[in-house]
Amino acid sequence: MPETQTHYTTFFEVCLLLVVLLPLVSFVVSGRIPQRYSWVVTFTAPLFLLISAIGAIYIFTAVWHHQPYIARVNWFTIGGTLVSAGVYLNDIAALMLLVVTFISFLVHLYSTGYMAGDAGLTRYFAMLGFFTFSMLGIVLADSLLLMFVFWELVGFSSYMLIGHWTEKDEAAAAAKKAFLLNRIGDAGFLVGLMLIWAYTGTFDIVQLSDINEVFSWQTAASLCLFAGVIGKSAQFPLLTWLPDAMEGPTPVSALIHAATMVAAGVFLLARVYFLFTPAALDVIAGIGILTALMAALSALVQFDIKKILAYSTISQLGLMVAAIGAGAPAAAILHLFTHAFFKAGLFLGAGIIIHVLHQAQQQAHEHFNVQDIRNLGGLRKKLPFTFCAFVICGCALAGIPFFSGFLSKDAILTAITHWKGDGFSWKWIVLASAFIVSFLTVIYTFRMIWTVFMGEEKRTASLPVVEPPVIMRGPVAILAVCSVWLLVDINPVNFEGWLFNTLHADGNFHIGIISIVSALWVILAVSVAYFMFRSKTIHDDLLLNNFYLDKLYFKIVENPSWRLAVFTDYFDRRWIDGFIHASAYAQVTVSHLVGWFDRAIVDGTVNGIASLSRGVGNFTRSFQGGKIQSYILWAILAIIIFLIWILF
Amino acid sequence: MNFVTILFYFFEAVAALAALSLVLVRNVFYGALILVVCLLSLAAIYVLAFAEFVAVTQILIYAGGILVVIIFGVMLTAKIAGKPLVVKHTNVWGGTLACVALFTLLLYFLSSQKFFEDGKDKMQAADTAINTIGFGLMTEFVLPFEVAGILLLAALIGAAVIASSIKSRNV
Amino acid sequence: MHHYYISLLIFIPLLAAVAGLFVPAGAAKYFRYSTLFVNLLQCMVLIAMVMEYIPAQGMQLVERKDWITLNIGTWGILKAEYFVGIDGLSLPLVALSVFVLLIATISSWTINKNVKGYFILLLILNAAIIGSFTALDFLLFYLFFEFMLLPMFFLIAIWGGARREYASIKFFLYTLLGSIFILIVMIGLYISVHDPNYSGQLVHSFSVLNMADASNFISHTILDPNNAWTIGPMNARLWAFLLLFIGFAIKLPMVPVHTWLPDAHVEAPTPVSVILAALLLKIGGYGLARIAFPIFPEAAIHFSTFIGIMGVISIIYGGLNAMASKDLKRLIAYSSVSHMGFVLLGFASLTPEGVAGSVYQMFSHGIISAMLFLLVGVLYDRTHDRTIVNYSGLSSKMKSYTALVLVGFFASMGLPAFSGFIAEIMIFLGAFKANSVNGLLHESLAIIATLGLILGAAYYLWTLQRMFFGPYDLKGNIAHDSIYDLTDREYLMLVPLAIAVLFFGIFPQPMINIIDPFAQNFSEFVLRAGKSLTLNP
Amino acid sequence: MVPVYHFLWLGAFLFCAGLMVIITKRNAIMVLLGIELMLNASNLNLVAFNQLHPAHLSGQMFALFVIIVAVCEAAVGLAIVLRVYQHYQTSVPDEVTDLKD
Repeated sequence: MPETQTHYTTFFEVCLLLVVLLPLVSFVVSGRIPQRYSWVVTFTAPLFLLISAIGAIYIFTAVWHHQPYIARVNWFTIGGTLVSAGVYLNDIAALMLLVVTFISFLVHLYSTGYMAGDAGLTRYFAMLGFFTFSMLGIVLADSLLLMFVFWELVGFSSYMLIGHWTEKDEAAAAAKKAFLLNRIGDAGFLVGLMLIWAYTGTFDIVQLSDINEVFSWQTAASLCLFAGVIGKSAQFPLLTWLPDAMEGPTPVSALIHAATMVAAGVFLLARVYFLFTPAALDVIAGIGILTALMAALSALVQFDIKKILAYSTISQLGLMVAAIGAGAPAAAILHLFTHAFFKAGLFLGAGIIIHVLHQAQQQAHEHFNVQDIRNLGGLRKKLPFTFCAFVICGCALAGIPFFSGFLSKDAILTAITHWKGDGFSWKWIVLASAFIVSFLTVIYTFRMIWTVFMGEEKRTASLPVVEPPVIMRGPVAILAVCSVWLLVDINPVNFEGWLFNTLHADGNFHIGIISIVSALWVILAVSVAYFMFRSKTIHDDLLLNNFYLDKLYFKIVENPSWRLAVFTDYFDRRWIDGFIHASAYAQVTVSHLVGWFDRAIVDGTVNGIASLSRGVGNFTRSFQGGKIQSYILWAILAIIIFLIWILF
Repeated sequence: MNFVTILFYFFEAVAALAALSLVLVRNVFYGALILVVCLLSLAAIYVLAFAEFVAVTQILIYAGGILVVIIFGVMLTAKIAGKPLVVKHTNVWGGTLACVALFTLLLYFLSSQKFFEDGKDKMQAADTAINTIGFGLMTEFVLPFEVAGILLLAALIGAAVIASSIKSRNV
Repeated sequence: MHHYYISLLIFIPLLAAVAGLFVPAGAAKYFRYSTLFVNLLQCMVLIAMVMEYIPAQGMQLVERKDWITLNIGTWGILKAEYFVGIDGLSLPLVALSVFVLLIATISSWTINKNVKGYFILLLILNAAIIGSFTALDFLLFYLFFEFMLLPMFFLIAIWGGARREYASIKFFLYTLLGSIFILIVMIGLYISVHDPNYSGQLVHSFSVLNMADASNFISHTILDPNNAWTIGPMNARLWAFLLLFIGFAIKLPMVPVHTWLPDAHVEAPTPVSVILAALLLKIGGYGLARIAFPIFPEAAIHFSTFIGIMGVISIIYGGLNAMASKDLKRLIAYSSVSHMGFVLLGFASLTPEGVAGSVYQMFSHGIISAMLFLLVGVLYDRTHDRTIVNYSGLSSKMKSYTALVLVGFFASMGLPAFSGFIAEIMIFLGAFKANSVNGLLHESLAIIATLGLILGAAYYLWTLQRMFFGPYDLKGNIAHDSIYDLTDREYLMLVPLAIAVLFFGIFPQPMINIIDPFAQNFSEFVLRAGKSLTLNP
Repeated sequence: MVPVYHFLWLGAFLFCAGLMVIITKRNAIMVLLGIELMLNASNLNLVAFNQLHPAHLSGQMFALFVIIVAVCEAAVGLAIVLRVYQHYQTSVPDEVTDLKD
């Protein structure tokens, strides 16, 4: 591509390098700083990320609407075939680059307040930096293998950050669960890589996109890649780790488990969309909408504010995946983009609530679970700023018109409407489910905001709650501002703005009627929620426990594999070692037998001969006993024998 | 069966019985006396066999000489031990077996061999037995006789030396 | 041009061992420093050797001297040579040996019991390991192979843990059994192979290179490829391959002949565990690639599915067993079983990817397992307890240690950026591709093997959760004051390993440059030679 | 007259009896007695055979010399017995085992 070479200057490349490597530098610097100077980290890490984010803006402007930037270095050869490590920076990647660095910067900034005084501060910022680096790696990777590398590395940093508070048992368990379930998905991803390697001989995304004909096993390969997405983006059936992952620090939840990492799955789907066959896309749509529905239902009844947000994240991710399945990666990316901002804003807002209540608790020496919304209420008076930000972001999540969420959700609904075709098929169920999900989204968002901020104060009444420092409010404010419709387009009812049109070249995709229906639907949902759920809390164990998926997995996967492990251990000790021991015993027994044979028969014969000769010797010696009379006796006997012998 | 024959059988029986009791007896002193009985009956048999000189010599030397010496020996050893000299037996079964076997063999050969023509197996009295012996000793057998004498002398001196050297050693 | 690099590597430790015999046993310092000096000397020789090495050239730096030439009349001439050389298979392993032995020496600093004997045995072991990795004469290889056994036996039996006698005898018997199988095949090969350089007379050769050429087999001998004998249901060459395979598989170790490994590891002192896991296991894989596969290529093809299945069984079975282990060292020992299963799978695929991956896996597992066993040793030195459930929340007291444990564990579970990942991905790709390229392994094997990755993550993460995370607590009879973070010496041995693991995970190309020509030649040769030989069953 | 066989039978019996004494008695003097008995048994034979040919003297002469030798033997023998008794405090020949192997 000649334009690639001319368009991108050296300055651009240096910038790109800075953007990618500064988080890594942050990781190294934060990791090396001694414990007592840990306050240094709170300056360096956000600074690095700020530079990185500024660089990302420049890169975004340079790449947006231009030819993709491609650069690669040889990484290693596999059996004579070169695997390169490189950058493939197209529009989607540039957008993600921007989102990741920007939100990561905000979260860094926020964390300096949120995590102040934490014992593992350096480790926290190091892993945050490492995560950002790995995430950028996923975004930029030009080959599936390299993407897999960073795919696993974000899993690792997610593990480290979920388990950041190591002394908490739940955190350790949640971290393990997150990594394991991701790993299961990654195994699928790996199989997909094998299939692609075996049938195309390359991992390079550009080269793969140039393959026009369908290669054998392509459906299987794409579904295997999707397995990776299922793990990373918490789709059914591997969705249970994300709610547990809320044990990590809240900024981490905002960055990793809402805005970026979990969205990596959607990004991957969009990036290699050309690989997916129609059959595979149908499966993806089905799984996506199923996940969205399940998570939305579960979100309805959760009490933990972070879990509500986690389920809501899963649900939104399900929608995005369904959009990809419906053949609209642009819609999915648009939703990903808007979702990243408003969900990060919601998480950081929830983080503020948790943080200030914790601090207030410490001052008042009172202890209750500040994340449980049943303990909260009426906080709008004490936390007006947070309330405002929360409501704005919540409106975006609920898809209220004039907020970004409305537009992106509109795009998805439009995509599914287009996709369902004219005749009646199962795809109608998907569309209906999508509408139900958007209805449920409104209800649980309303329930959450209402319970936390409206009504009377409950257990927080006596606490001296104050707004957090500006370093924490700032990021939330920025995110809240980014949750309005202007982010997408000037026109608050048409999602086909600068963003969507770049990603989606067809144009004229928008259906006005969908926007209207969607707006009315949301308003209906708000009114239903206001009248029905304002004061009620629903309690449903099935939904609270997410359809008992965890228990099911414990029964059908974890427990059997544990039993199998115990069995193999037993088999090793009892049968293999048993066999070894038995053969050893047999050998010893045979040895004893042989030994006995040696002693009794062989030695016995020798000894027998010896004792015979000794007997003979003793016998003959007895003639020489110095006993004259014996001599005589024997002489006589000999004579007698001699006589008999001679004379007869 | 005349008187002489009866005597002969009698002394034969006495000698045999004495020999048997010598085998069985355990007291050395008695043994010596039994031997005297045996030797005397042998002397009698010699007489009955017309060997008067041998018989006399038998009585003189054996009964009178050797036996006396033996009895002295018995008394000397018994005196030192300070108790009657009673002996134990050894090799009883082996000895019995050997002797009975030998005796059986001898009897078998004696009975199976014919040493003499029929009728010539009777003893005859020589006319002048003692005379003849006397002449014989001084003529035909003079050298052995003298040698025997010297031997006897040497033996006696030797015996005396052996027996007496004990004291000289002890003193 | 004469090179003596390999001989230097082999004989420097031997000479040092002999010299050490004349030093009084009290001079513990002398033994420690002289062994360290020998290791450093070897490192220098190794660097010179690597500079001299030309990756594309195949077997090189060859030294060849007559060793035994014995005329045995009508039986021909017995000829064994001192024949050593390195290629893309041995160089990584020799480099690994020199590196790991250096680390093991540093780790042996704490040995206080009979220092003289220990270090002399260590030096002998050193020579034997490098000899095994470089020998090209079967007899010489066998000699070094057996030579390793005795020092190892004594190192476990004298400096080991509570059940050391049991473990050392089990180790000894297992490997001896393997050695016997190898010996049988060696004799069969010796009878069947002649040296083509001597046309007039019958010269029996032990050279592995001669054995790998089907034209060097004497007609109608037991292992003649064209007229091999039939023993029972199978061709004698198949039997011979099977025997060699079992012999090396015991060393590898492969399920179900692996049970010596956990016991030997658990009882061995830390440096010996390190050498055992990092180097001795590799002899198994090395022997397969150097001897079993090239000499019996048609058998290798015949049994490839079997080998692949055994590899997959090892991967899964080892992983499951590791999960059930209560002893940390036992867990890592079983993870070794699991990882060495990948080596089998890669070789069985006979694709360049798979073979290169297997060699890379041997190299990388050498570093990673050395690191893991050293880490266990660090903890054991402090508390003399390796029971996993007796620890909890160690991360709060031993921060640097936990960081290195994380590196080790994640490297071992094949996380990208660590060397294990490169190796395993290559093996997976090769094994999966094999069916479509040469029709040897079914794709499902590679797919099932990915379960090993999940299991690896499961047992390591569970261990991390139990031992390092959660509230700080010690059970059993562990004194709280015995817990302290890493010392400088421990850093000195762990950090180079961690750096190596990272380096070879991020920049695999230098190593792959060395391995790849070998892997290509190897897979191409075995496939071509194997398919050209007809297999009369 | 008495048949010569009687002499021979008696001689055989005495010889065997003497032999028996020699073998079984654990006393040197008794052994000497046995020897005397055996010598006498032979004498008896000599005399008996001589008397079958009264003209000859050889048998009787031999008997006489035998008696003489017996005297010597008895004298020296007893001397030895005494000496042994003095030395070993025993007259049991078995207990003098200095010549044992």
